[in-house]
Amino acid sequence: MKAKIISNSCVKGPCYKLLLKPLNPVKSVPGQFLMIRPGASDGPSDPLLPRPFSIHRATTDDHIEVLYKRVGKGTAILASLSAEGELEILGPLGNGFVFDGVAAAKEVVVVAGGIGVAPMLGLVETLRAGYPEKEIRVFLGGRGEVDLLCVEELKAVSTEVILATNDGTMGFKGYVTEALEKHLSQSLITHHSSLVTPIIYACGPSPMLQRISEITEPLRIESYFSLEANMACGIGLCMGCAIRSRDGKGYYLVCTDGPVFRGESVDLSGNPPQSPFNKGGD
Amino acid sequence: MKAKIISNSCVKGPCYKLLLKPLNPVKSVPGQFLMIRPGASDGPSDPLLPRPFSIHRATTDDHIEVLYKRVGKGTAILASLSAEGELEILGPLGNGFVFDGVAAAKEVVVVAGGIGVAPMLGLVETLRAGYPEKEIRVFLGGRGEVDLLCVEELKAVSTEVILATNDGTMGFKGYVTEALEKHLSQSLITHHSSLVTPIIYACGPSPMLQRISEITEPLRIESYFSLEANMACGIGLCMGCAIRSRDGKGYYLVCTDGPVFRGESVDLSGNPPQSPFNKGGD
Amino acid sequence: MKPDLSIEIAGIKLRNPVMLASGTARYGEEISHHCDLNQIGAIIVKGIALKPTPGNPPPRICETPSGMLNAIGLPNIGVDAFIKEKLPFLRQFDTRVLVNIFGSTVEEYGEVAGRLEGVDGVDGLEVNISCPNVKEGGIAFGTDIGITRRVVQTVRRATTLPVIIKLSPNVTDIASFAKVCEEEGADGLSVINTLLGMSIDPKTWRPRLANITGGLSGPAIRPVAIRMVWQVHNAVRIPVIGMGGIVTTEDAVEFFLAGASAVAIGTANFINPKVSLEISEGLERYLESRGLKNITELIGAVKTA
Amino acid sequence: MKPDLSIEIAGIKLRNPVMLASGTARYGEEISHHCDLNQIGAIIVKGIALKPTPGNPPPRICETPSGMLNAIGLPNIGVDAFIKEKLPFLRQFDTRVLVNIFGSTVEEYGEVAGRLEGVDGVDGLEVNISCPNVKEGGIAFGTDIGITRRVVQTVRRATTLPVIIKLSPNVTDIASFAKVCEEEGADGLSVINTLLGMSIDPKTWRPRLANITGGLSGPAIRPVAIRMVWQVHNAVRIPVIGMGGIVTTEDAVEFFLAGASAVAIGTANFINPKVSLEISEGLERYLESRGLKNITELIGAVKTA
Ligand SMILES: Cc1cc2nc3c(=O)[nH]c(=O)nc-3n(C[C@H](O)[C@H](O)[C@H](O)COP(=O)(O)OP(=O)(O)OC[C@H]3O[C@@H](n4cnc5c(N)ncnc54)[C@H](O)[C@@H]3O)c2cc1C
Ligand SMILES: Cc1cc2nc3c(=O)[nH]c(=O)nc-3n(C[C@H](O)[C@H](O)[C@H](O)COP(=O)(O)OP(=O)(O)OC[C@H]3O[C@@H](n4cnc5c(N)ncnc54)[C@H](O)[C@@H]3O)c2cc1C
Ligand SMILES: Cc1cc2nc3c(=O)[nH]c(=O)nc-3n(C[C@H](O)[C@H](O)[C@H](O)COP(=O)(O)O)c2cc1C
Ligand SMILES: Cc1cc2nc3c(=O)[nH]c(=O)nc-3n(C[C@H](O)[C@H](O)[C@H](O)COP(=O)(O)O)c2cc1C
Ligand code: FES
Ligand code: FES
Repeated sequence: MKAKIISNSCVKGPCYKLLLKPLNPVKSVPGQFLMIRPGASDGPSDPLLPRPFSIHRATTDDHIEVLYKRVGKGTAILASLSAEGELEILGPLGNGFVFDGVAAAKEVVVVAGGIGVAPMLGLVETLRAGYPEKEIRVFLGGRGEVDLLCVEELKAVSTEVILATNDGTMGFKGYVTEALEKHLSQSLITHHSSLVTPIIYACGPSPMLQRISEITEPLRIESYFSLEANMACGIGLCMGCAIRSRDGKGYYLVCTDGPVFRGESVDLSGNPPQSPFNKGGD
Repeated sequence: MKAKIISNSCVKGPCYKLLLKPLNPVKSVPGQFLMIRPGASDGPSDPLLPRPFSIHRATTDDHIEVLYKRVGKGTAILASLSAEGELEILGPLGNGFVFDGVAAAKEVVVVAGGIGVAPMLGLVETLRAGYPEKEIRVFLGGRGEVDLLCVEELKAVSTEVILATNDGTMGFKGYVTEALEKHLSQSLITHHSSLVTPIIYACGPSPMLQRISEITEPLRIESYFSLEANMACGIGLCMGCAIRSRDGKGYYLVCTDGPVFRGESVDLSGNPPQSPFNKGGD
Repeated sequence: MKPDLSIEIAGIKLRNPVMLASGTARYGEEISHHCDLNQIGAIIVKGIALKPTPGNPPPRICETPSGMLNAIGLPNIGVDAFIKEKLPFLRQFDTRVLVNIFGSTVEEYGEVAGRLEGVDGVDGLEVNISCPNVKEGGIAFGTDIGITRRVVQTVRRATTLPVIIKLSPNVTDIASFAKVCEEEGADGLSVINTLLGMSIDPKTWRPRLANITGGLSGPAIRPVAIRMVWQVHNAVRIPVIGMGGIVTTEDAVEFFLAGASAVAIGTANFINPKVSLEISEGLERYLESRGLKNITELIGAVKTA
Repeated sequence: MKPDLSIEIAGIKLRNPVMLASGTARYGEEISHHCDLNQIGAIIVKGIALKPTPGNPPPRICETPSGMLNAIGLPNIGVDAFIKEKLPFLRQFDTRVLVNIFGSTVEEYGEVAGRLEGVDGVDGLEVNISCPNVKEGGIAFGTDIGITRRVVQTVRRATTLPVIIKLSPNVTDIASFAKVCEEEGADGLSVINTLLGMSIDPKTWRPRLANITGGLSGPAIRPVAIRMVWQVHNAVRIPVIGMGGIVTTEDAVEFFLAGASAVAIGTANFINPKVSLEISEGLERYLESRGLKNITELIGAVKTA
């Protein structure tokens, strides 16, 4: 589907915000994503494939915001596009976040690393609208201050925003997962009950998500991760976006089974599987 | 070398004019060309190769004008570029037009087919400046009115501009070579002397140039053609831009031996050569 | 009158000559939400083996200049589950279904083919011989002419269905493989499967695919595919399904001119899952604009003299 | 201290491991106006045969997605004229000169090699075996393992110069060709030459090259080239010169990681005739930024486990 570019501009460092008006209204839930082809569909064949981007925010007037980081050829082309142009998009795709456990949870904890914040602002806004009284604590991490995005917007809709940077240029100095761990252990001590636990939503680099698993699984905290994988199609055709399932028996497809997964269902270790699955073929 | 895009806009139909300011001044003569890479040099690899474009006009303040027609992927990208951007250019390249025979010639006849007019305006302007008294007759051909470019500019510096279109939407109805033939035969009748002949400069599609050869060679008219060939490098590296020499013994390279050739030195027929030159190799 | 796009290939009548290439449309369901399967010539389903297999660990794909590498590892649900769970969906559509099969031994090819014999909704088999031969050293069946012959013989004996052999491009002389397939009774040839490639990340020093090497597809390989279709078309009389880098109508025309009787769209489905419909409409317009009545007028019509 | 880019390959000491690939820098003169030959590792000149040949009729080249096809037809001025007219120019530069040679018969290879023996300014031979074998049916020397062996034997006997065999990628198993070359005494291997391709103009129905087929080069083929460099590096102990689609420093790094000891830049010279200088500077920065002291630390360092 064609979408008109309403605006496209740098928000901070290498990060841009793209406001799109799709030809037909798109109904989405937080955590879903779009495939966006950089450049015209009958244009040059490099870059070839469309790129996956989270729906950052779906506005009430059927516009879609995408928050993206310029990292390679595709996002470089995106960053060069000017308003009034058009883009080919496909979506909304994927499952989106699940809210079943929110009502019963002690608090909602949202963890985002770097550009991983992209799907999280819409999530927090939706949560706030649905659960006005809920405590929502957002942990935002990055290498430095420049990586921390949407801080004000998040503050407006959450109970607390905790910042962490590796270089200490803003907030807690260290990994965001250290800040998270500290918070969780304190809150467990304070409450003395492990029956009512927080619910966690996270998006960011694999090592961050893995660390969160290590912290939350012993505490039996329900966690949802929005995952990334190389994608060719985004709609279940290519089977390229596999992520190993924790039971070791097979794979999920990030595009259709996800991108949101229960933390304990996926294997983010990157280690080769035990059984010799490898085949040379396509 | 980098060149700044000063302006880039549609002049008529699919034709655009690009005004460039090269980082370093470029000294050129009419008929020389540039290689222009569409897009950034470290950008996507499709389109891959730079494209050859005649220097339409070299301005006195070291700017270069390029007149180009949007025909494929490379020129589509060019057409989309906005002022203030940059392009990678190489040039001036090639030999350019030779003026040795102009002084002795009865008149200068310039023939241009379609976008073949690109190198001809600069040529006529230079000729007019060098030979203020000379009769310069310009024959401009196209399929329809939309293909006739630079008419006013040419009128300003030539004795006469004769227009021809296949569909009769402007000027003589028919091929520009028919108009040329008519003029030449009349002018020969009037002057009764074939010793003082015109000199011809032409640029356009191969069939047009071939037809000019057929008309002018029996009359022993000195003719110069600016030729096109698929080019990869423009500087004599790839040997891709071959044009058969008339003696049948070998090939010229359009980029370094040309792009301007004496009409009788090249074989534009497109027929396979007599001897079996073919080799599978690179 | 509209030009006639229909064609019979390997005994299979197609509404139009545009197919979905194996491995790029799964078993039809996902793509059916984007592309009306009633309007395409045929779907060639993702490779099916005797037993289910989960495929390779990630990363399974990466982009390359005008192409992509994949080492999906042929995940499949197994032939029995395919027949029971996937075929019923496809039977709802008025299109042709070619089942792409593979095996890890020559015998397995025969068994899979046998199971599909007489199954309602299967119009033909496309035999993928580009996968590793587990018993005989792991080299791809399709890069050894003797093994290729045995696979064709085995499948031919196991079925009365039309048999289309999908040739590997990773060979010195593809025409000789084509001839062997014709000799052994293949009804058609698919040309080409992916080129074996590899890519390394200069940041991590790791291969970009967990499987190290993978198959290169997309526009990058089109010139190689066109050359091979032309060579095969000149070597055999059985029809060729051309594929490799088709994105536009013009790309498809190139394949017909080189000698293909039908085309299959692979990687381009990932860019635009409607593209095969657009190409079949584009072919109609292409024929119309040139006053041609039949797609057959294009086949092998390249002017080489 | 700056990292050390120098390397010895096939007995030839190079200032840096970046060469100009054969057929993309002629005999050096044209490119010397854009690229300081004193700063590159080596120039491999355009293919030289015994007798001059004019090459193929036009069109000789066309662009393809992220690549180009060429059928230049190996125009050359003949080995004697090369020595007399072209080498003196190259001798002015402090760089290495590899002469790319070819023949239409096995014997011709030996003769050309013989003429270059002991000639001042020639540092080694690169033997192009991807051209057609006129005596033996016209197939390329480099696609037949027996003929490849004879070419290597013949050249090896004819010269004491370092002999680098340039392998054809249009084969089923490039490693077996590499091994034969090593057995017969080759000092190094160039990997890869162009992939055989074809393109047809859907407007005119004519092949885009007068020669019908041609050689595919450029970024499109890089994944195939990387795979083959890796295969060859794992099969032999003689050094590999990697080429095929290198445009940037990162592309070159990929080749080193796959097992190349040096790289050659081909098609990219047409896009930017200074690119080989930029890549050798880029390699220096790449090593520096990772605290590496020597280019040799990259060779074959891909992490496959
Ligand atoms: C479900 C999902 C949602 C995403 N949401 C966002 C978002 O909201 N904002 C944002 O900035 N980024 C997001 N990403 C990552 C984004 O897709 C990549 O940054 C982008 O594809 C890079 O493209 P490129 O051409 O600039 O980079 P290149 O490195 O040139 O891309 C080369 C190839 O690698 C793939 N690739 C590169 N990086 C990634 C990555 N991190 N994840 C998946 N594929 C990658 C590209 O799609 C492409 O096929 C998301 C990824 C997924 C899977
Ligand atoms: C010496 C010379 C001077 C030229 N001057 C001009 C000029 O002033 N204005 C102008 O509009 N055009 C000029 N041309 C033609 C121009 O180079 C092509 O129109 C342009 O390369 C088309 O590129 P594309 O990517 O849009 O087309 P595509 O068809 O996508 O190009 C594909 C490939 O074919 C080549 N190609 C396509 N058409 C031509 C052609 N007519 N001649 C040579 N190569 C071609 C391209 O360079 C490219 O490599 C000139 C050509 C030459 C050789
Ligand atoms: C992700 C992917 C998966 C594929 N899976 C199969 C497969 O299961 N069986 C098969 O025969 N070919 C498979 N192929 C090869 C395609 O069917 C096709 O032959 C090849 O990709 C070339 O066409 P294209 O360039 O249009 O993609 C696969 C290709 C891709 C890209
Ligand atoms: C126009 C052109 C001419 C070539 N001529 C030769 C040649 O004469 N001898 C040879 O061995 N290789 C020749 N090659 C092959 C290149 O040296 C190189 O192996 C190939 O192009 C792959 O590298 P690239 O992708 O960087 O161009 C030629 C390639 C091109 C593009
Ligand atoms: S991206 Fe193609 S199946 Fe998920
Ligand atoms: S364009 Fe390369 S030699 Fe003329």
